[in-house]
Amino acid sequence: MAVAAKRLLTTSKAISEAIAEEMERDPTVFVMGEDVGVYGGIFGATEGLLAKFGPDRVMDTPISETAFIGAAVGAAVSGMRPIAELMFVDFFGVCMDQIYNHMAKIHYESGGNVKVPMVLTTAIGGGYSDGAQHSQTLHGLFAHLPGMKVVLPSTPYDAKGLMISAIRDDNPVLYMFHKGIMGLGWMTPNPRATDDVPEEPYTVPIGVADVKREGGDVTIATVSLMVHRALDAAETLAGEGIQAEVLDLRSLVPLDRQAIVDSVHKTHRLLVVDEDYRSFGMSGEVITTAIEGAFDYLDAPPVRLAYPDVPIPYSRPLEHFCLPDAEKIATAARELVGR
Amino acid sequence: MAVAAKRLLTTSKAISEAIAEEMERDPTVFVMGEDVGVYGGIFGATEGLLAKFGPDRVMDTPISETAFIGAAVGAAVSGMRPIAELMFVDFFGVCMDQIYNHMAKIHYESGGNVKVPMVLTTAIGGGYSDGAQHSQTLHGLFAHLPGMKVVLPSTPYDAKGLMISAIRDDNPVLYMFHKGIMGLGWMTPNPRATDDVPEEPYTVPIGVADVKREGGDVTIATVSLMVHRALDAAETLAGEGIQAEVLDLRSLVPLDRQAIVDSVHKTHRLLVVDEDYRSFGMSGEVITTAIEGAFDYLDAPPVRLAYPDVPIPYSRPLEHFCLPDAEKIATAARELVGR
Amino acid sequence: MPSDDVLRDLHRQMVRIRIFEEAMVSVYQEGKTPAFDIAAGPVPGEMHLAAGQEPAAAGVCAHLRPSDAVTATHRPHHVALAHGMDMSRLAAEIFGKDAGLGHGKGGHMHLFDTETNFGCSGIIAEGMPTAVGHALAFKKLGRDDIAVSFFGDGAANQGAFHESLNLAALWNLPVVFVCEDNAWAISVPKDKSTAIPNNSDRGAAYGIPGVLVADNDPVAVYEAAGEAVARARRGGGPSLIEIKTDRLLGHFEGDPQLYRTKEEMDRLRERDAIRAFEGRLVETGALDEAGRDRVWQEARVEVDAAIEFARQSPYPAPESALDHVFA
Amino acid sequence: MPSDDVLRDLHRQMVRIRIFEEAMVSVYQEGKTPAFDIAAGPVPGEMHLAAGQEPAAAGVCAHLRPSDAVTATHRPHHVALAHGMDMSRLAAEIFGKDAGLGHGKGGHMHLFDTETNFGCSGIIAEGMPTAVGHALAFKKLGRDDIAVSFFGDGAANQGAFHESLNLAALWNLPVVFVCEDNAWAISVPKDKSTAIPNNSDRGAAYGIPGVLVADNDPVAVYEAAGEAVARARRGGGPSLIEIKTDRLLGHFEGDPQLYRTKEEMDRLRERDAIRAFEGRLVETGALDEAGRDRVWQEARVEVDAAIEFARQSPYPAPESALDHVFA
Ligand SMILES: Cc1ncc(C[n+]2csc(CCOP(=O)(O)OP(=O)(O)O)c2C)c(N)n1
Ligand SMILES: Cc1ncc(C[n+]2csc(CCOP(=O)(O)OP(=O)(O)O)c2C)c(N)n1
Ligand SMILES: [Mg+2]
Ligand SMILES: [Mg+2]
Repeated sequence: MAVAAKRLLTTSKAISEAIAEEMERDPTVFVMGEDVGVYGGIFGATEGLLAKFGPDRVMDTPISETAFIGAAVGAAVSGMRPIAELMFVDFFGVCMDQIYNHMAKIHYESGGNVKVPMVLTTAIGGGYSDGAQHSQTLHGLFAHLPGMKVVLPSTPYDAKGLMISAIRDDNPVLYMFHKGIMGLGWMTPNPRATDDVPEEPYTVPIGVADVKREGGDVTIATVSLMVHRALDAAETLAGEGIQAEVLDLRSLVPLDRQAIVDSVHKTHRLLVVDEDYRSFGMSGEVITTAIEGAFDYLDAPPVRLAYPDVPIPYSRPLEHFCLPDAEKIATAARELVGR
Repeated sequence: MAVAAKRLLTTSKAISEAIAEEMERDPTVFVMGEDVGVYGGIFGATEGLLAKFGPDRVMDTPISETAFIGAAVGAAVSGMRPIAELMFVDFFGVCMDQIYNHMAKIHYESGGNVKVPMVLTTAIGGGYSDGAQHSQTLHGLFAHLPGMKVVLPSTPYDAKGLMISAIRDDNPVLYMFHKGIMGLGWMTPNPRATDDVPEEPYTVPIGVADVKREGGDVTIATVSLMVHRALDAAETLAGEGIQAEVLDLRSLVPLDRQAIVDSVHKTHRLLVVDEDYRSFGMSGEVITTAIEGAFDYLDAPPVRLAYPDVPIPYSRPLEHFCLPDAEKIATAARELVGR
Repeated sequence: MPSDDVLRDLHRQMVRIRIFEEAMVSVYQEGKTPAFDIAAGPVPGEMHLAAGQEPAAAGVCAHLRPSDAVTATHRPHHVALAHGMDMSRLAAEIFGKDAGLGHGKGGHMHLFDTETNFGCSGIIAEGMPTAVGHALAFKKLGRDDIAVSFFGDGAANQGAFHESLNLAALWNLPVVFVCEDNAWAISVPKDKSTAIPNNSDRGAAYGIPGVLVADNDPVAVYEAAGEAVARARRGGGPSLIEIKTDRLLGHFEGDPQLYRTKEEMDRLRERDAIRAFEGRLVETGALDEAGRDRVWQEARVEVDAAIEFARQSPYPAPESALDHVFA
Repeated sequence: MPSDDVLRDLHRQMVRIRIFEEAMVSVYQEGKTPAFDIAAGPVPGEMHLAAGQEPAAAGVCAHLRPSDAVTATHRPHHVALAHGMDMSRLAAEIFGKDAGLGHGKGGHMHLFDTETNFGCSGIIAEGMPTAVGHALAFKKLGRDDIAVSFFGDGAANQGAFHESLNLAALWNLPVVFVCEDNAWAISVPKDKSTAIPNNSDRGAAYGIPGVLVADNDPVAVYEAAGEAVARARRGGGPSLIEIKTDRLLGHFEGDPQLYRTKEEMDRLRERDAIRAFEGRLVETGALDEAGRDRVWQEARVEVDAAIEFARQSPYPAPESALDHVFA
């Protein structure tokens, strides 16, 4: 196959392109959610789809998350491959029963006889003063619950490939995109949110972490927007002679534990960065994974930099006090390597 | 004060007694939930209260968890101290928004001006073949979310004292009781579910772990019913010359991190036992706490024995394959201490 | 009035359900005496039986094909059997055996059958959105199958009820919503949970027909359901049917039922829908006494065989608990 | 017909709300030009304004006391101001300042005011149960205060709507449910989300009055609300009011509104409820032109002062983010 010409796409366009390509390939794929039609999704994940596929395959829904996510579950069982959008992950509380007691459990309860091939997309993340009910990431919460895959792309390339994998997966996949990686014109610009994306469909495997930057001094393991922050920190650190390896976990379920262990075997130091709440979440799990698989390789106790255990405050200085950023990551990494 | 005569109570009776005493003391305390009235709560936590206080203070509700838990939030804001019961924790998905976006966040969002003094009680746990939607513990999930205290008694004495503390607390408290610690006539008998409980009101502080058995060879940190299993294992181990310290965390929020660290300083070995799902939950958090506070004291990597990341199977041999028990705990402890 | 054949089918269906449920009453007690322990015996866990509610299941499902989807609740056996679920695989699942519908992973509240497009859920009202989804898929796939969602009177106060009816009405989907009003949600009587007497009146909130079947009569159910099923199948959209029915047993087995009087229980048992219906059939000659006895006899044989099958089947391997999390 | 005093109060209330919302339009743009960045400027984050919906807020809240509880939505300013929230502390909260209602922790969607018993929530329909709870507390405490729950047309399809109305009706609680039907939920028009034309008809599903206020007129709202508030206060239970109103701006500031036509927007602006009402007052002599101008003038002064206060106030200390998780 010829190498495709360089083609710059934002993450949101990469996602909607992935969906469009799968919808063309497979007539059972359809989209539903609030404002996914003419609006194109509040964060642009379904932009252009209504025009291309019409209202029967790109369905605006009432504000009834329990009903339409549950309807996606039923439709998946009866032969469709729905993509349902929960506008903000923060709203999970109005429909969680459908997600974790139904979407995620029916396959198991049926002893493997019933399949629920669906994708649940949702926007995560803060940093723009949207307050306590619209700024959370919560990936740790979903990853705690068995039966659904949990995917978090960080780049346009991964976003497209992971979306195609998610749609083709016979399991329910929660696909969490951070607002700050979408490349939206109305969000704080993020140069990494636009990148070369092949036009033809391709897959990125779910469950395989990706070393986004190699380094031998410290492993920075993280996901989603924090990958970008970690890469920024790694650049600063490189200027100081500290080579950080940035490990993008890309999915929490399945979690690529081997990649964490391998990287720690190499660097002997682990910093976990997480925009989700600190306690009982991803940061503890990744550290425990390193303890279980690489205890004797550790030159220092693993460290975590995570969102403190407080609801997200609205006021900018307060929110930024809480959010991990490149500077805080660099500081934590320096301390960890003892400089 | 004279020492009270020995008075054996089941945990469920200890809880309903605590509620009754607080209802007598404080007219703003009331109870609502499904089947809390004439039925006395499916797991007996409100037994006898209707007869004592009447239907205005012990209110059966429709199956509308969002409405009545939300109503508890509103009533708490307007001067009452409600106790609402979510019959099984597994049902959280139909009302989670009220719990985590409202009950847990209003105090913070109000900048401390509004208080939400309420208790949300809920039954947790499996082991009696109730299947994937009625057997979970999920304490790790709630502990991940800021703004609510998360309490898990293991004994009748603690249950009463923690309930009184919870009711008097000006914050929302999630009070999770395991069906297997309630001392119910229709559950597998558990001798530790009946014990001496003082008649007069007393408090057990929320946020303070309790060493349920001292030992110098290994710390077994856990909560709820698994405390009983750990104590059984500790007896077996003692016969083999291994002294296990059983640390009952009693609450996950606040988490008594110092107690974990202190115990590991003493034993140099940590086994975390958890009936909740293994990944992204309590077991990783407790291990990480030990890593953060006692890394240099550890003679071996901490180990966890938790529910595997699978929905709870119905069939008895399958469920018991998954559940931690005394034998598995003893085996894990033996391995950890190298015998 | 339905034909005698239909009447006899309704009778047969109700009888085999009743015998199955009665067998469950006694199987469930095995290993739990003298001291009742919910975890003990060949059938552990909660057990919600539907004796008394057979007319709803039989009357509605008589109009369905196996390719129609049916979702039910924590009290699912009567509906599952009426919709044609294999009784042996049902029993084996309840026994937690490998030959069960879900290899023992689901259990009595989580029965999934691909042959009859059946599913159920132990979370009140939360099976309703799934039914809407089945119907949505049928419409998209151009199939003239329909979905039927069974739920209780207690479920009608749950948010999922409202959302599901609105969505089905809005999208004009082929769904029949069937409320089995047995007047109780565990210990809470309907008038302590529901602001109006009849949930069928709530159909108006969604612009769909709401039909009340005022007594526990299989023929009345059959007729109301016939219309609703036909409407759904021809693209006329959803409807809501409420059936006043009777829960002859406790909410679950072991329920002391301190909240119900002996008088109420006696009254319900006296007006047992099966006996009443059977009496009418014998009276009108649709069934003779020998035929009637044969129905009970055959049902007993079928149920005994199913339970024997379940009993003899092996348990799944313990470590199979780790399978089937993902496809 | 209400007295001239009441009419003038309604007018004054609507005008100060309008001026506040218009001021927010421009304050919100500060720091966001030329390249709009939602995170930038003195007022970051989402901003949902209620210009056009003043009649609902003014007409209902005119009947309330500060001790009555009011819950509102993501679009809360008009209701908050009409119920008497201090404008300076409101503005300061929106600016994220320490002098704000929540010391900057809440922000525009999470306003809590103990002085006026006001709260709001950014989760659709999920403010409704809280209102039921306030009413429950009032009943238990023997207070004759009531609770009012504002919500949008989009919210009426959410489960919390159904559960809240049923519970309030069942327990005969003093709640007035006010649906502001602005015909849109972001980009989704009401007829694409709601199976029936009028949510007021859903009152029947709970056996409570459902009143339709068919146009965006403060007097019609005032009268419908007067009855509902009086009923609630005298123990007559909840009611549901639906008000057809107009959203004159985007769903949030920055919304390109590609889903609405210019004609629709022009039509809405032309029938602006404040101008229409004001014209009537001047016509009937309830207000003279000088009085009218004074109202606008005074409102401008009040709003300018509030915004200036907010602007000048200091931010909370960054580390105060860690406070107030627990009392
Ligand atoms: C969301 C949820 N809340 C509570 C329960 C516990 N529960 C199980 S059955 C039941 C009563 C259901 O009543 P109804 O819907 O009338 O059905 P019935 O039992 O009468 O068949 C309750 C409250 C549950 N399973 N799910
Ligand atoms: C549970 C939930 N789902 C979705 C949203 C996103 N959202 C915010 S406002 C809105 C539209 C609300 O429409 P309506 O209730 O009519 O109020 P309006 O915006 O018209 O005032 C939506 C969908 C939300 N905040 N909460
Ligand atoms: Mg019932
Ligand atoms: Mg609206």
